[in-house]
Amino acid sequence: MTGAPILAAKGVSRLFGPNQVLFDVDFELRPGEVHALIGENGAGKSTLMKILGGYLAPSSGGLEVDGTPVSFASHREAEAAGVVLIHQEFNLAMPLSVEENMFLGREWKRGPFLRSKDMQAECRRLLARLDCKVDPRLRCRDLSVPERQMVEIAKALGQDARVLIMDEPTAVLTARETDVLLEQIERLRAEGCAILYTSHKLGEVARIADRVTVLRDGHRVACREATGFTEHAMAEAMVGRELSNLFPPKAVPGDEVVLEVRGLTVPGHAKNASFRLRRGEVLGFAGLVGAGRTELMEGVAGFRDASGEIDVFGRRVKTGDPRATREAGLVYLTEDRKEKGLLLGFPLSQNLTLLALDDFTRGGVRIDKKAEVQALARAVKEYDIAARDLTMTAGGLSGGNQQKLLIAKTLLADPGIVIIDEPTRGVDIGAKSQIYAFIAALAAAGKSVIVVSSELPEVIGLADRVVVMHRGTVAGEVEGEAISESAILRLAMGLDEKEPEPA
Amino acid sequence: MTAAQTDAAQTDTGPTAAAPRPRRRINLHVLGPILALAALIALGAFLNDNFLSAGNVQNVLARSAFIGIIAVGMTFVITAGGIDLSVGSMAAFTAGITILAMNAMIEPLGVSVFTIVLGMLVALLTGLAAGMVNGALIARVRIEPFIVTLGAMGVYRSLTTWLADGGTLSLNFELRSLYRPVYYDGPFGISWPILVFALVAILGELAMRSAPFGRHCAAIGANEQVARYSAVRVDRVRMATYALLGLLVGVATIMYVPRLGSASGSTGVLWELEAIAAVIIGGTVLKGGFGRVWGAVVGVLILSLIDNILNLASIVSPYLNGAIQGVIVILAVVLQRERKAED
Amino acid sequence: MTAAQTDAAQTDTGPTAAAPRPRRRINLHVLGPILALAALIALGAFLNDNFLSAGNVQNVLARSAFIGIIAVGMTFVITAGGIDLSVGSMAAFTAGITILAMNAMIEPLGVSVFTIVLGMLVALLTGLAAGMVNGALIARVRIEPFIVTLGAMGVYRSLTTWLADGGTLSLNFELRSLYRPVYYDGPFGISWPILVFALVAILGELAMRSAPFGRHCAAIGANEQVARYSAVRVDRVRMATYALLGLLVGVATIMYVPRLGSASGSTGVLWELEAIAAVIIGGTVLKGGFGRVWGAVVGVLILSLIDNILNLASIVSPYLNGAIQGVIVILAVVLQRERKAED
Amino acid sequence: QEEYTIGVAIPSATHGFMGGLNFHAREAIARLEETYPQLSFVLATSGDAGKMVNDIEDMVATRGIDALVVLPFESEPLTSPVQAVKEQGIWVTVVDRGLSVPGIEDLYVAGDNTGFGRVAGEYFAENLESGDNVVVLRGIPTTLDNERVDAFTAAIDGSGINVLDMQHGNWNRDDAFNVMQDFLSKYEDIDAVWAADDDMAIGVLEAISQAGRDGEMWVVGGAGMKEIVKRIMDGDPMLPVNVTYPPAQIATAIELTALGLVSATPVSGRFIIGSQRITPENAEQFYFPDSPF
Ligand SMILES: Nc1ncnc2c1ncn2[C@@H]1O[C@H](COP(=O)(O)OP(=O)(O)OP(=O)(O)O)[C@@H](O)[C@H]1O
Ligand SMILES: Nc1ncnc2c1ncn2[C@@H]1O[C@H](COP(=O)(O)OP(=O)(O)OP(=O)(O)O)[C@@H](O)[C@H]1O
Ligand SMILES: [Mg+2]
Ligand SMILES: [Mg+2]
Repeated sequence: MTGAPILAAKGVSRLFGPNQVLFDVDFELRPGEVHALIGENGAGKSTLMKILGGYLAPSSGGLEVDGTPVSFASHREAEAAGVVLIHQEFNLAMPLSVEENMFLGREWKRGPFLRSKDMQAECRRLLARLDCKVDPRLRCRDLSVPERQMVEIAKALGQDARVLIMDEPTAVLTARETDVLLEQIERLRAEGCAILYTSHKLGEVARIADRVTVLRDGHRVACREATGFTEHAMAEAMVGRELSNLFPPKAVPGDEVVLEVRGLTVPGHAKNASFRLRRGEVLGFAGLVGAGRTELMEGVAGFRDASGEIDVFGRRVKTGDPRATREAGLVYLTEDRKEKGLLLGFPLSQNLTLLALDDFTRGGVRIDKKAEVQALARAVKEYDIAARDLTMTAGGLSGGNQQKLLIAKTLLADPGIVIIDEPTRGVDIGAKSQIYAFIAALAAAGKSVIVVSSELPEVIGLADRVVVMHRGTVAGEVEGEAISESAILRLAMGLDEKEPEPA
Repeated sequence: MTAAQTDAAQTDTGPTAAAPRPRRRINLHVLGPILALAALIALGAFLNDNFLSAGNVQNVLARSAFIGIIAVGMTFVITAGGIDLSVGSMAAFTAGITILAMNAMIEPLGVSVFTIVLGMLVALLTGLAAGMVNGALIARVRIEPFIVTLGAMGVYRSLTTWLADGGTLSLNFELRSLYRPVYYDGPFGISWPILVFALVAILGELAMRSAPFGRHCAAIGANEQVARYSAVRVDRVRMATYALLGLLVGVATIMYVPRLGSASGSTGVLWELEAIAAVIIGGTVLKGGFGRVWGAVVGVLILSLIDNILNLASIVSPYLNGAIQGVIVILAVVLQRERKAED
Repeated sequence: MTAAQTDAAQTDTGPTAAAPRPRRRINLHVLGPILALAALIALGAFLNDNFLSAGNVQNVLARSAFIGIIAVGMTFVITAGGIDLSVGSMAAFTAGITILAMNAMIEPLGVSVFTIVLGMLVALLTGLAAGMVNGALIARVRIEPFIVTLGAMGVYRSLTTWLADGGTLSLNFELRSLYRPVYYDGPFGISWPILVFALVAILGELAMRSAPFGRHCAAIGANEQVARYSAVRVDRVRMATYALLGLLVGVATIMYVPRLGSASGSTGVLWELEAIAAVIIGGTVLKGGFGRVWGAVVGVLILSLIDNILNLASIVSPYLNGAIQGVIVILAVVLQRERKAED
Repeated sequence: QEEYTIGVAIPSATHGFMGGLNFHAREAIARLEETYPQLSFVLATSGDAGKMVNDIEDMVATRGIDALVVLPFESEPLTSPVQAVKEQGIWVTVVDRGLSVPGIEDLYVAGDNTGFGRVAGEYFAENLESGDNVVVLRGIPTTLDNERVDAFTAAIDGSGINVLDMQHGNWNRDDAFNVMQDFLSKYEDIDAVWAADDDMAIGVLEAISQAGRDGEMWVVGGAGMKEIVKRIMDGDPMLPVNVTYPPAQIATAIELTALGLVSATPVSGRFIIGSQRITPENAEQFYFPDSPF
């Protein structure tokens, strides 16, 4: 486990415009180790990783490969040196197929022609290692978010890296897929590959990491062996203060049914789903990846063609009309931040108010920009969004802060019912507890929340009642004390099938 | 480097501490078209003394008005990620219909202001209807805008030729004398087209900057999915951009008809290209997501001035006018070129 | 509602049953242009017995070749997120230069095959150079492609007019007789333009589908940033698309010059629109990211056939031809309209 | 009785003169189809030379025409294709713009472009003094525009008339309006305008009247558009004369061709319809209120 560092950063600093996000950071990565980098949202983890991967140049300081100073002019040089980065945000061309994306820029050729068959086979092989059965010919646009992440990982695995840098690879994965990924990481470690890894799921870090480096506000505050570094200690090191209980106490739901869905079918994704939501309730939705929770919720919110009955606050809402659904008081927070959630090129304030723009419009025609700025200032404070510059674009925020902005945007519309799909994707542990507090506060204020999440603890910790989906159908429901990981998993895997599945 | 670090150290107090201090650099993107316009004006004034005369300025502004009014509408269409190639032929068609309608109304209504007002109404409605047809095919039937409007371009152009029987549709002579002041006169010695153009530009700028409509257009152009998930009625807004453009074509036609009192199959040829070029010279992004109405206005003025200057200064073979135009158009945009992607 | 539910019940087994089932439906997107083409052929055959005669088929194919060859190149440009409005005038310019060069070479080289081959080389080089200028301005200087190529369109068109002194540049008559077979004859009774078109189309299809170049174009058009991060040499590929298009304009010119033996300022007018329309009718996405070379070929054939059919059945006033064309173009695309965004 | 098909290929109606030409072509066809049931016609209008060649190919390949009446979009590019038609034994009538190789056509009916420019130029030379200033609006850059302008220049040569400026108004009202506005800004003293086409003359007149300089100059257009002829008849001082270039020549050509097919009358040869000066005195006979032009 000793030996010279394969890749090291020496006194690296980085500025974006006038804002410094990394301060004189030292960091080293040895062959055959899994090194975890943890820190709050906006601490500078992605920035450091991009510098190590050659995507960004340090403002000062330098890198060393095998002890010799290098400066990567581009990520291409880094890749030539065997350093491969998996981005936090997807780096896939959506109209292209899985295979095309995996081999983009390094296609296999025979003469001038592509070896499509071989590449497809290789693609299948790499995906199979990750236990992912995506057809390489499918376009990435047609994949679900977790499937896209698997493709990204497979793409990196195919590059025979000496150093593999993974920026929150598991943020969008469920426990099962995470397990598969961690196995692969262990395999690579055994092969002598150095792995740099970030995650806000500290359990994972404790499980896999050999060493842990903690960043806080761009400073390296700790670097130590992982053994004996408890999750609790990590969280404290990151946040710099004592953390209270992660989950707030659950509110007691009322009796009034505010949302009733009967026999909703989203063609190709969910069939004949029925459930109801009461005032002040937090309803969990669990299921394996691909169970169709997202699609069902998109159907409920009007974003997909669906058939069935949806009553919002006792009024029948036309399916397939998002605006009407929103006006009835139901909003949906998407799991796909980049493609459906935020306009990355737009300023923060415009992103924040887009959904609730009507509330900022005076006389039906004039947007009150002052009010927008105030709303942003409020949201930044309330949701603790780390934006050093309020005029920046949403794309300049760190991943977790984008998620917070998205939540702020959705809740700004002051809905009676919120469906939150993957509420804490990529959010640090401190912010997570904040978001949980928001959700609980919403419920306490008489709003109703549906939480769709692939993180079982989250569903269990928040929800009064959990609906479990399996392959597009509602497999069952667990409530109150009965909510447990094993109960949910049994349903999610289809073991407690109420009706025999038709052939 | 040290200076930068000191600077950074100041903001060190905390990621969120810094007040909303707007970081504004001198932005060539924004200044580009204005600089180009200023350079052209200087060139014109240098080449010919009459260039800045009231008469010439009026001429240039008034004749810019048609394409200018259309370009304002086009800005919204392009900002929302669309395109409209049919505006030139739509203008010809609208002018034709308007002339036919006015001529037909002389019989019952006589040569009166009322006939003219009704005629204007016809122009507005025709434009609006044509725009809505485009919009419906694009937003509801979901056909590629390029194809819809290319098809519409052919349709309107040939309908106009057909209405005119291959020739020219002319407004009744007396009616024209009555209508003429709408192009040539106006209050305070400023002709109507200029005033209407200014009004449309100001309203357009307000709508783009400060109204939900402009915001929604930009959102749709930037990422239609996100707009949809933000409860923007994507189809309706998209439809509205084309309808608005159609309406503005109607407005432009109202100013155009009194000028020469006629319309033919060759009316408005290439207006679409000029309008689109003006919009893009003005800094609007062709792929959508960002629009600048005042930029389009500046773009139209740049294009008109190039013609005007080439006519006023007989420097070269007139055969080369097109080449000079082309080069100036490219130069006008060089200043606001895309930043290096690495930025 | 009940009907919908029954329907839903039937799909019960559907959504979830099979695991890694490649989700491929019968794709109207793919079939759209082919269906439209088939419908046109059926219509033509119905209207006129000679429609399917060898002579007519040869005529239509040979004349499609110019725009067809250009459309193949345009497919790559558009797939990579660009556009080129200058191809028509570039063709005129290239033809002009080629004619001047050939005429000038008669003096030293005589009326010989050698002169013609050299002339062809001039055509290729001129086209390539023109394409590279466009490409350099777009990929290196980073000016909006619409503006660069709109400017270039004006420049080449007026340079051609200027070279021709307002009139027509004509190939020496004897040289023309020697060169003429290149358009009109060919091996196995198939004329050269058809063969060259077929070859270009096949190579283009291979390059798009089975060579890295096509993938890189699509990736750049889909997401330039991603392409850059994936080690695609974005600038170089983008540059190459315009250079390739220029080269193909040169190839088209080689076929064009022997056909008419002359070039003037009005040569190739609107070719750019036709080529772009063909590309989009064929299913390529105007905003980039997805291209289909065979689609562009089908698109060109559709456009040529519309003209051909209008000529062989004088059904209506010729003034309305444009309207019919427009409607058919729109109809041809209806089948492959964008899927509902929900999909 | 033997049946014949006659193909007619003309440029599309992109400006007034071509509109008139289209009108006369369709009139003639309708009339002849009425009179001679054994005749059928194919009319194709094209927007550029290449398209015109396509149309002619189609007529030959699919309609089996017996005679072709063509007004070449441009002379050079149409020469070989028309020659190819001729070689297949099809009667060829060429209208207005001659082919670049003589002797291909059986019948040639044309207006007189040189005459068109010369007649106008002669009027200028007769009615202006030495030192007077004129501006010229040219058409779309083409060979025939060059011929007209050259003839005009030749006719005023030596008269001491000053040509201040020439710009292309593209036979288009709007373009001519803009160009004339700019001429008026640029030149204090203009005594006469040669607009070379009546569509352009309309735009020019409007620009002059806007500038309030009506009395200062007169305008000579060309081709005898009905509105202009009417104003000459009415003695408009700004429009002293006009020069004919009759769009009806296409009708003559079609009629002669038809006659040649259905009867034994020999019709081959050359018919040049000279350009005449229209004056208030003779304007009556050039006034066709029903024509669209
Ligand atoms: N392109 C950019 N322009 C301006 N500021 C940026 C840019 N990229 C990152 N930043 C800023 O740098 C800081 C660190 O961002 P970084 O993405 O490294 O955080 P992170 O630790 O990865 O957070 P997360 O856990 O949320 O992903 C943030 O304050 C962010 O706003
Ligand atoms: N049995 C299946 N076989 C193949 N594809 C499936 C199957 N079930 C679902 N899918 C597809 O897989 C994708 C997965 O959907 P998605 O992952 O968004 O569902 P989800 O339940 O919301 O999961 P998560 O929220 O964890 O991503 C969908 O596009 C769906 O069409
Ligand atoms: Mg990050
Ligand atoms: Mg989901």
